[in-house]
Amino acid sequence: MTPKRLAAIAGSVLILALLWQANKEPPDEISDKTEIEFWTMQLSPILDEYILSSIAEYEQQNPGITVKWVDVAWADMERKLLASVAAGTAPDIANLNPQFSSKLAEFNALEDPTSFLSPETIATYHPAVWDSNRLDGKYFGVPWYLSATIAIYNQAIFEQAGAPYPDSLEEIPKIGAQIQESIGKYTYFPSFDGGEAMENYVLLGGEISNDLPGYGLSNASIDRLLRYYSDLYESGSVPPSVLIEGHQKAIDLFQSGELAMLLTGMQMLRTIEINSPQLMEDIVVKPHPNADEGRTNIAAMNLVVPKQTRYPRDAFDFVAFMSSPEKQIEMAKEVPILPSTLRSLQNEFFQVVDQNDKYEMARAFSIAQIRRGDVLLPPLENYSRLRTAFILHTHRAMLGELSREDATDRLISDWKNISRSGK
Amino acid sequence: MFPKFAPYAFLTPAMLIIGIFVLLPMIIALLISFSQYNMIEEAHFVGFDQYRRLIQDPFFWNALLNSLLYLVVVVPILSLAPIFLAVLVNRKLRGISVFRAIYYLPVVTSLVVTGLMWKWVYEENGVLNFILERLGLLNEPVAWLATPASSLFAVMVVTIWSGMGFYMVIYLAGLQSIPKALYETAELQGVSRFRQTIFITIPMLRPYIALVAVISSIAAMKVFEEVFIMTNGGPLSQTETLVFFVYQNAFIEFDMGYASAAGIALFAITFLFSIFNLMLLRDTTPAR
Amino acid sequence: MPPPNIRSSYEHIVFHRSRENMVSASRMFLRYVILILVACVFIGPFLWLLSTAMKSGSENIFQYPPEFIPHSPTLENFVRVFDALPFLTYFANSVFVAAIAVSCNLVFCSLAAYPLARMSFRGKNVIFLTLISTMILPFQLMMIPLYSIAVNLGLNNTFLGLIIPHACTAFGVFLMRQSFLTIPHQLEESALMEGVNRLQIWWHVMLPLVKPALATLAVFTFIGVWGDFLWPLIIIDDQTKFTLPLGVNRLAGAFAKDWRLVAAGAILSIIPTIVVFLFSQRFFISGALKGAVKG
Amino acid sequence: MTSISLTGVNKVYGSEAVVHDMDLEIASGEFIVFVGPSGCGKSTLLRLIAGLEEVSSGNILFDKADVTTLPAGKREVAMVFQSYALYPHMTAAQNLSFGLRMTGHPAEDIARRVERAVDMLRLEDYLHRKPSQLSGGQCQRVAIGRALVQQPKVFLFDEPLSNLDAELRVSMRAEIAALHRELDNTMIYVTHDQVEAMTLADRIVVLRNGRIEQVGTPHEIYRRPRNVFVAEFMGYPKINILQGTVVDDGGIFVRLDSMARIPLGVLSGAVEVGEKVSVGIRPESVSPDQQARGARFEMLVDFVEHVGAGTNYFGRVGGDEFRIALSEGQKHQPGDHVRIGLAEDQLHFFDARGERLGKRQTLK
Repeated sequence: MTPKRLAAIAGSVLILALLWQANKEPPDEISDKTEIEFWTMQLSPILDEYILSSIAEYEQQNPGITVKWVDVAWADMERKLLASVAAGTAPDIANLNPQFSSKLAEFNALEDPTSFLSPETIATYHPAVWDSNRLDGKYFGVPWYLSATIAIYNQAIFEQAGAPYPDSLEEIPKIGAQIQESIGKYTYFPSFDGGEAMENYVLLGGEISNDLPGYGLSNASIDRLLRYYSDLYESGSVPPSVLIEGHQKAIDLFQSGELAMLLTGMQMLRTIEINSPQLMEDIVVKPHPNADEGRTNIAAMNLVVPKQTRYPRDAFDFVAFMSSPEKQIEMAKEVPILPSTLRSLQNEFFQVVDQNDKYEMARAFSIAQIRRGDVLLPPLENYSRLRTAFILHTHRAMLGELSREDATDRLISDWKNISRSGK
Repeated sequence: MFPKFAPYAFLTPAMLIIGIFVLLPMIIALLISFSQYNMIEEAHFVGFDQYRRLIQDPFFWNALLNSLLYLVVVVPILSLAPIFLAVLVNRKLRGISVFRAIYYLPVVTSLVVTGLMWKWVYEENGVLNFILERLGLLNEPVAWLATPASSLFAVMVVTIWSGMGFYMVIYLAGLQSIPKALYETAELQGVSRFRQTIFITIPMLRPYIALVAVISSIAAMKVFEEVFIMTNGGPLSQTETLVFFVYQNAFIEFDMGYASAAGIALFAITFLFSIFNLMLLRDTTPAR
Repeated sequence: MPPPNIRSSYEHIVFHRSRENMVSASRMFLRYVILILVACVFIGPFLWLLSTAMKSGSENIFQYPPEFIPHSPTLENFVRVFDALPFLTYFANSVFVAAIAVSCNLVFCSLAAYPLARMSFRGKNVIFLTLISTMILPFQLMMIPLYSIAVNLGLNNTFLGLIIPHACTAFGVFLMRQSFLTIPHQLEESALMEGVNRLQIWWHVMLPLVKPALATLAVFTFIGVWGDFLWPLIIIDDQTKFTLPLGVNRLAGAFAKDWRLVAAGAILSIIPTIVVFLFSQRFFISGALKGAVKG
Repeated sequence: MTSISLTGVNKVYGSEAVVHDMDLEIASGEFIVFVGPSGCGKSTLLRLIAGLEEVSSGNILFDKADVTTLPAGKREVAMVFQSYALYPHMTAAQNLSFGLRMTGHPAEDIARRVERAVDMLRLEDYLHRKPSQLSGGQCQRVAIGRALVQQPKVFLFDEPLSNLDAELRVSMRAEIAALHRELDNTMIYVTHDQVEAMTLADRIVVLRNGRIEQVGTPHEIYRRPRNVFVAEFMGYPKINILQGTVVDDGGIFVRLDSMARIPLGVLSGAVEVGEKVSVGIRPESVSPDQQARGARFEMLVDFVEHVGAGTNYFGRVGGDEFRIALSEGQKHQPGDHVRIGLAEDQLHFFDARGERLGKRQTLK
């Protein structure tokens, strides 16, 4: 009898609760407490201590302001943020990648940091990275932390196959063919789930510009890029699953000893050590193959302030606090990321002490690349459509479904159409 | 004669919850399909523009075609194969409940985990290639998911695998409504078990088959997670289904109006198909 | 059509015992072989999950050819899951949410299903078709409007908000309606004649007779709530209110994706659903969707 | 003690009328039986009275009070269903008391009523069993008991015995009859079994296609059927109906197709010469050859049925089917030609529409 009754009661309670919720007054508007909601991307639980103590520190310095921290998984940030923006409950500060920030900026959803931060503060950031957060002449984000793409090689494979380490991207197919032939392993796993293909286009001499029709793609450079990818595919340097899987797969394959090299951020060393401890001995860390040729890419993580915030000034104040050189150094000591302010990039913490410490070497190469590096892919309007078309035609060329010439033409004309349709 | 308010009183809680939390969002989605809406700025009305765009969009047609292919392949298999599974476990044997649980296991497993597991099965270095090569059925490994010719079918297999147990349970219930005298007669006439299944069980289960067809076609038209986790629509859009198209446009392109129009199109197709199936279902209800 | 004999419609399903006796030993053996082969297909992929979860830290989980049996099997990864996350909190949250959602769903769905199966009233067909149609639209499209509605009702970041989309499902109403249809009318009529009211009939006569369907619905709902990821993700901000799938998702950390932990977390999250299934299997097998086809 | 009166009751499903414009008066304490073939509307009529179905038009009165719109639960009627309709998940005792408990009767009252029903129906041995553990007859007893504890004004029975085997049916029939004698309540009983109707009823209502064909005591219905339908429906073996034509052959006769004529006597102008009529005679009224009076015929026996006390012969006379029932052992074999005679005072005459013709006079 009792459990039955319980079910009936549960029902009525639910309805009552619903009515009660609906009737509840919205929280008092004129509260003297300012609460700032701060969303980060997958920093918990690793950085729990750091973030919470930073918040405590900030709250102590700024009485009257409380910071509510919400951590969202990497893969889910966009959906969750979008839903909250649509419902008008956006956080005051969000930690985003530049592509997603620029998409939000495209729809004018983000505050311009230059209206709130002092020029002195702005000057502390890496200028190239700072400038990459600009769309239509307006800024939309503050760089928080950075990473650079370095090369991690499986020495054993290269030695077995008697192959040299590549000196540029375009050498990979040749080396890959050799490795495939001699020991039947794959060499490299280019990822198509981010902007890598387009960054490589720039690395291979192309140019992407915000101001030109079709963003200034050139036939010759696209053709060169497609040749690079087709060669990779045809030479057996890359597994077929590059067509459907992303960077995570590259890491998994490398960890399984099935892949000769990995182009990735230095933080992956840690992952590799956890999943395949015995592999660490064979690992050789080098700069990105193209690092010597001039341009290298910087990957940035932003902090942005949505326009829905009621406290933009306080929000940017907190942003400045979190991305200050001091806080960035503290953070870099906790996790393998690199700071975005010039002063902290010079910090002695980044000195190499032990040439045999792979972590330290990786950090040193990254820092070197970042100091003279650039954000190769500028924010673009309709970025996701552009990316989809870019990758689709690249894949077609790789699979031989289109000739390289046709794929080049189609890619460029698609980009022209998309850039023209604009907003 | 009966108090006229009674039916409505019974329906009220359900209608409130479903009305507010399902129907209302549906209606909003319908309205959004007639507008341009990026979820950040205000929506504005554009009439049938989004639908016109759909008709001209080769990616939409590709997705529609893939979904229909899905329907055509998956629904018949999911409507018939679980019958054999149900017949197999509809016995009083030692340990049979363990087998039932094993067959049902995929149903209770989240599609995220399922997708991860099957990616591992399908890999070039994966178990499937390993087994097929050992059996001498394959000479060199196939990247099942990454090869345009096989990818959609590989995804279908996962949908079938994870749905079998669910429909098996429905058919188990159906099996229990078949008079056992039919089997006894057949047994006396020396009809083999297999033939009994074909000529007694399946015809007797016809209404259940129709029910499963309705449910599985709704599910087939809504396939998303498998694709999202295993292939992300690739290679070359070969595995992009309608819901994947909806997702892509809504959450990657922020083109909610367009995504909603595609969703409404999907809805219309599935709804008509279901009504058709339900009519079929009603006609085949046996006199019991 | 002769009126159905009530007694026989409710007798427990007896497996075909007489046929069972005729099964010879070799046939029995063959049957088990088939059962085991089929079971391999269904359980195979899980073995990888299990083996990954049980591999110790020194083992390469990505090596080829794959190692099915861990060198030194360990349960350490499961322990680590509990260390890495407030897993017990998530677990308790999930149980709480699932328990309320399941009981609400059972009550509301069977309430709504009763008149749809058994009374005639204006708008019945419209309501029924509307219900079916709500099963068709993909959630991806309804998510944003649904979230806005929930926010306006003050439900964001609350358990109630988490529960409510599962508190009454069209599928449940559909399922319960179909099972009510199989109950002989006379049972209800004889109660009506005795002056028993509709609510009492629903509770004392109808519900006890559709226990199998209720059990089926309970398990389906449980699976749905337990595994729901997208909605909790959107509606819950507060980590103390996370449910298990959100927690498991968290295990796939960006800085160090540890597949052993992911696998262990996945297994931990599957176990309760298996337990629920085994527990209710009796009902499932003897009456899942009983007569769901009628009408 | 309740009288029931139906006036102009109609029941329409969709466009199909199941009960037509029905008028019926049932006296207080009467045992009324509705009979008719399946689909005649007898069950619907019962359900209308019960309140389980809503009338499309017309009125139902209990003791002059209009109950047309009263829900079933308020009419103080109780019904026993063919399928017993026992709640499978409750014991016999719980089944008995369920309705009373739900409607908030005091416990002592419930106990008293249940006890009485248990005594009357001898249910004490299986009170704690569930319906699935009871035999059909026991189930039916519980079902009747459940009606009994309601202490209703009117008892309704919907083919309560048709799921029982023959022997049980007879004994339950007797119990129901005894129950009626004891309670003296108004009872309405639906059956398609005319033996039950004949043995139980104070009055029988014969229904066809939603209309009343005849209302009367069993004797009236059997002896003076108002039309061919009623005549054919009541009695086993079925009444013989022979087709004929009225002829003036030196007197008014019916000339049966292929057979001798039967004197029709003077019919008060109801039929005219040349009209088609039919002649009915009950199989037990047919006399075998030696005692035959009146018209004589020859019947070809097709098949013989032994029924204990007597013997039924099925065969043909001319082109018509013919049956005779004799209260003696078998005398003829299939293939035999039997000479028979029709006792003229046992004949029923019907006009071309099947309606009974006025008073018949036999020729001396």
